[in-house]
Amino acid sequence: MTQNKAQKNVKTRLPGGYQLPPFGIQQSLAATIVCVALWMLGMFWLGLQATEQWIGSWQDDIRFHVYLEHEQKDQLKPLMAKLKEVPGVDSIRLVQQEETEAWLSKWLGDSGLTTKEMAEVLPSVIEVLPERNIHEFLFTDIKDEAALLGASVNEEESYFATAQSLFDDMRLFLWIMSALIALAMMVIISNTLRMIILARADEIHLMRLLGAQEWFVRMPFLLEGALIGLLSGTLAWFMDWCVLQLMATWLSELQLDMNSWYLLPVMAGGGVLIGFTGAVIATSDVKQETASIL
Amino acid sequence: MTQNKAQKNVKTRLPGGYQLPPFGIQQSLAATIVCVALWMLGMFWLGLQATEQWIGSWQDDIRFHVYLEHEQKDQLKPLMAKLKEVPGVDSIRLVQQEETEAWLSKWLGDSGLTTKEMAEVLPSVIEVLPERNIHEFLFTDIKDEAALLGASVNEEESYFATAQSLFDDMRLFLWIMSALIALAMMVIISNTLRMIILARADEIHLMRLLGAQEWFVRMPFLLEGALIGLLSGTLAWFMDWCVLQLMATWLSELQLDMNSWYLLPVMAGGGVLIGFTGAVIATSDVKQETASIL
Amino acid sequence: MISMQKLMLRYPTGKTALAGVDLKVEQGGFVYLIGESGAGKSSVLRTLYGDIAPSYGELHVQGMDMRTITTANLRQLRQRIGIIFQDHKLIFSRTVFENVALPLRVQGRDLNRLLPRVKKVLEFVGLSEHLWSYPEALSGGEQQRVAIARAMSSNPPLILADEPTGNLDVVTARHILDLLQALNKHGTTVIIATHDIHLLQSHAGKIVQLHQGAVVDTKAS
Amino acid sequence: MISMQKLMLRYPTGKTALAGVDLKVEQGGFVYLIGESGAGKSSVLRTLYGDIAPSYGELHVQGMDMRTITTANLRQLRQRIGIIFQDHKLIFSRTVFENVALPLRVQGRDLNRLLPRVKKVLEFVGLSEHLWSYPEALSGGEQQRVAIARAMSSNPPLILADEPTGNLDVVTARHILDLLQALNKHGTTVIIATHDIHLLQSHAGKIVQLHQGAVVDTKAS
Ligand SMILES: Nc1ncnc2c1ncn2[C@@H]1O[C@H](COP(=O)(O)OP(=O)(O)OP(=O)(O)O)[C@@H](O)[C@H]1O
Ligand SMILES: Nc1ncnc2c1ncn2[C@@H]1O[C@H](COP(=O)(O)OP(=O)(O)OP(=O)(O)O)[C@@H](O)[C@H]1O
Ligand SMILES: [Mg+2]
Ligand SMILES: [Mg+2]
Repeated sequence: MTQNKAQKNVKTRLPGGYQLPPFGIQQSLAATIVCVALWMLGMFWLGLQATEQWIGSWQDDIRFHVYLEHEQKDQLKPLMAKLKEVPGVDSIRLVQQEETEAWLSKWLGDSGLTTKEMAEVLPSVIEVLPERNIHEFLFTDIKDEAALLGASVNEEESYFATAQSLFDDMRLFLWIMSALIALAMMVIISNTLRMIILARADEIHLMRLLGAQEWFVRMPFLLEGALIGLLSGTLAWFMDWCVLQLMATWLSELQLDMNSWYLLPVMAGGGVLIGFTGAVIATSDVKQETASIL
Repeated sequence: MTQNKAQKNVKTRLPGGYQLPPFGIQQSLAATIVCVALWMLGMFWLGLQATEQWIGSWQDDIRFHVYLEHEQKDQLKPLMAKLKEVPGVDSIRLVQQEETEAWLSKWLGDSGLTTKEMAEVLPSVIEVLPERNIHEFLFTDIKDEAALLGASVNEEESYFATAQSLFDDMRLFLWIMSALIALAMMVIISNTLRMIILARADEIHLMRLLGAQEWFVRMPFLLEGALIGLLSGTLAWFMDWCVLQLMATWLSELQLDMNSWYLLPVMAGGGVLIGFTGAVIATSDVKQETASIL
Repeated sequence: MISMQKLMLRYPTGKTALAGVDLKVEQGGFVYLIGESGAGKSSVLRTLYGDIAPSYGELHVQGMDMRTITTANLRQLRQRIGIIFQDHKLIFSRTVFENVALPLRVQGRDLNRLLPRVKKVLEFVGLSEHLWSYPEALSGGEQQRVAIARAMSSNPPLILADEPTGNLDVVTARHILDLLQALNKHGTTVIIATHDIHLLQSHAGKIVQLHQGAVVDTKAS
Repeated sequence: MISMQKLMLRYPTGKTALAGVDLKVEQGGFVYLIGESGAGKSSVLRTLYGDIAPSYGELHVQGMDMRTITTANLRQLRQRIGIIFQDHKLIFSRTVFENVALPLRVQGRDLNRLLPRVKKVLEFVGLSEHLWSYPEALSGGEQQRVAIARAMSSNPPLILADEPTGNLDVVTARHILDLLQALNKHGTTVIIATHDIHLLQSHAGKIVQLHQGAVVDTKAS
């Protein structure tokens, strides 16, 4: 072999002269699992972002309707006053007779039949506008208030109310899931490194017998853990980004403007953090293993 | 040590006198991953079963409504004849005037207003009963047929039609997913065994040098793969079963009677199959490794 | 029993370890392979049990042509050879008993006979009290003797010993050589690669001297 | 430099490997440890570099009490000891260069000096052409010489050699002993565990004979 190759062999090292362990089957497996998990996690967060935007887009349209029967028209004023005071209600509005007619006519399949006579006996309709953040019990509050004065509500509109609180639950759930997945990934990386350390136990023992410093023995594993995390995180983000590109037209149809860039540092950094922590956990065993020999 | 212990040490072996490799960290990790994957797969299949039962429970209630306006009453007979011929339609029925009235009255919030005069100008309503297996285009077919004769359909009922076909799609999707997950699990088990084989390469080489038969060298790994699969599958089924027990009251409220027992042989057997196949893949490398040495 | 003609061996690295070795060993022979470090002693032995295929030349072991031998035949051949490896090749995750019993297990011998047989060969090499130890808990010389016991456990008609006394003191080494010669008296062919020329003086045999991959001298001691 | 008093060593298995060893080695001494297989030679050496802690007795190495030594001091001590292990302990996944350079890397030596230094020690042991080989591609004796080269690479003031010539032919073994004696002339303390009593005749030194974990004889050859 030439002197050139010799020199190259000597120089391409980590600081401290340590060689990074070969990136073998075990590492690839761990990286793949972590990558897929982070990818799915990223998709969930992007999904949340999309849902948020989508809810935002129809949230302004959320109305509750309270019906007061024709015979109880005198209760209209007090009812409106009461509804206005329900916490979480932004404003209320009395729906015009013509509007009701148009609506009914539309519902009857545009049959063009004269609904005028009919509308005269229709109930009064009050439209209730909720505040932006709809709390869980708003619908029940309105319903109770209406019932007190003999009015009824459109039961089907209760779904609007629960959607918002469901969304908040989802966000919390996603945070918990993220933490759990991060933990699981940490365990996987840590286990992988533990296997590698086990396979190289002789080498580690030898280095200790030669008087190696702790960082000399552990550094390569810490670096490797961080590297696995970094690779997985970056690749996972890239996969998320690809999925977004694939759905681009569909998203723009829904008028959703997804921002995936903020996820890159989060996922890459998170990957590094997870991998490094996993490596720290794995290498903390190393000390215990040899402590008994000393 | 006593003769007793000695005898025990000699006897507790696999046929052929081979010792099963120790069930270490690598095997546990693989088993856990496979177990969780099979568990989730089992949950999906149980979910499908539940959905199937649930759909079955309201499928008999699926009706489509076609409205023909008052002025076009003369078209009623031909329309009914045409609708009857649409493929996938079981039977049709002309809704009685009183029924329509009752329905409208109910919809208007039981306001008790006299709808009689109103109903006289209402459209004729034809109720279309679909066959048990609703095909994807049934609703569009009915709609087209109705439109030809100036009638309209209740657009909101199109969801009923898509639900069934969605359900079929779901089943197909689940089959594909099952196959994919089985494949992934196979890869994981195979990789795990490959690692173990790598770590025990010296031992394998020694056994070959002593003239060991192929099955003597490979059997323990095949058994181990099958064992990992069996354990994972059984445990996964048990976890599914536990989940079902936890949801028991909720399920009985929905009048769903879930049968999880049929999954036990499927999951345990599937696990064994996956593990064994993975092991076969992993050990097939063993031959190639030493073939060059011969 | 063994005949080599113009045997050449070139390792994948390009190193020519054997450069035309001619060697004949009769059934029941007792042969020493000597030569400096790197002379090719281990390489000769490795070709005999088919661990490496010769690049050129003729090689017959127990009547089988090693260039054309089938896998099944090679397996059978190996089961009839007891090998003491230069690096011992003990399995550290198994007890001494398991290590020594491995050839018997590989050959599918009666499981009830394992323990008596293993005990007997361990007694030969003076390790009977280490039956259930793990190799790690043994001294270097004791490990070497476990490797020797393993080679003898299945009573093979041919024993290939690569530096069997490298880690043994003179007294133990003599004892091992006595043992091998006793086996040889009962018909076992023995080939020993060694650098311990003092052994040759006390234990007679045919001496084949290798130098840089070629036989340079053959004599009887 | 080294003083042992009533040193006892009991392995976790219950085996008493050393039963009260008294030994004194001066700076610049050249000591042979001899004794039958299992006498406790390796065990004595292992206590010297702190691989195992003695169960009882006094042990001072290079002025440090091995019973109370801190981890940091032990590290420093080990960096000043060159060890030739009985089982070589080569890293098979790294080249000969990396193996021999490992002590230098561990000690954080100037990376530019590694190659010349490694080349030089490999020349000493006659392996200069195997610089970029992997240990697997070396013969048993060559592997042993790589282990010897590694022990010398950082020029330590104390060399502990456990059977350094077990796999070497007489000529090479003599050469290695010459080398160790030359280092000894320049002040290096050398302790050699060996069973090769013929070496003692050609290369003078203090001889400590162990038997069943105790010193039975001390003389100069
Ligand atoms: N790790 C260990 N655990 C338990 N017992 C051990 C261990 N290492 C050695 N022994 C026992 O301690 C005794 C002394 O061992 P040691 O290795 O010191 O012998 P030695 O003089 O080096 O022998 P050899 O010349 O064969 O290498 C032996 O009987 C051996 O079985
Ligand atoms: N696997 C291998 N790949 C490449 N070269 C090898 C391999 N094994 C041995 N060699 C080389 O072949 C030559 C002969 O090696 P061999 O092991 O036969 O020597 P030996 O006579 O047994 O020496 P020793 O007494 O040191 O064990 C040596 O120069 C060695 O470097
Ligand atoms: Mg050799
Ligand atoms: Mg020893």
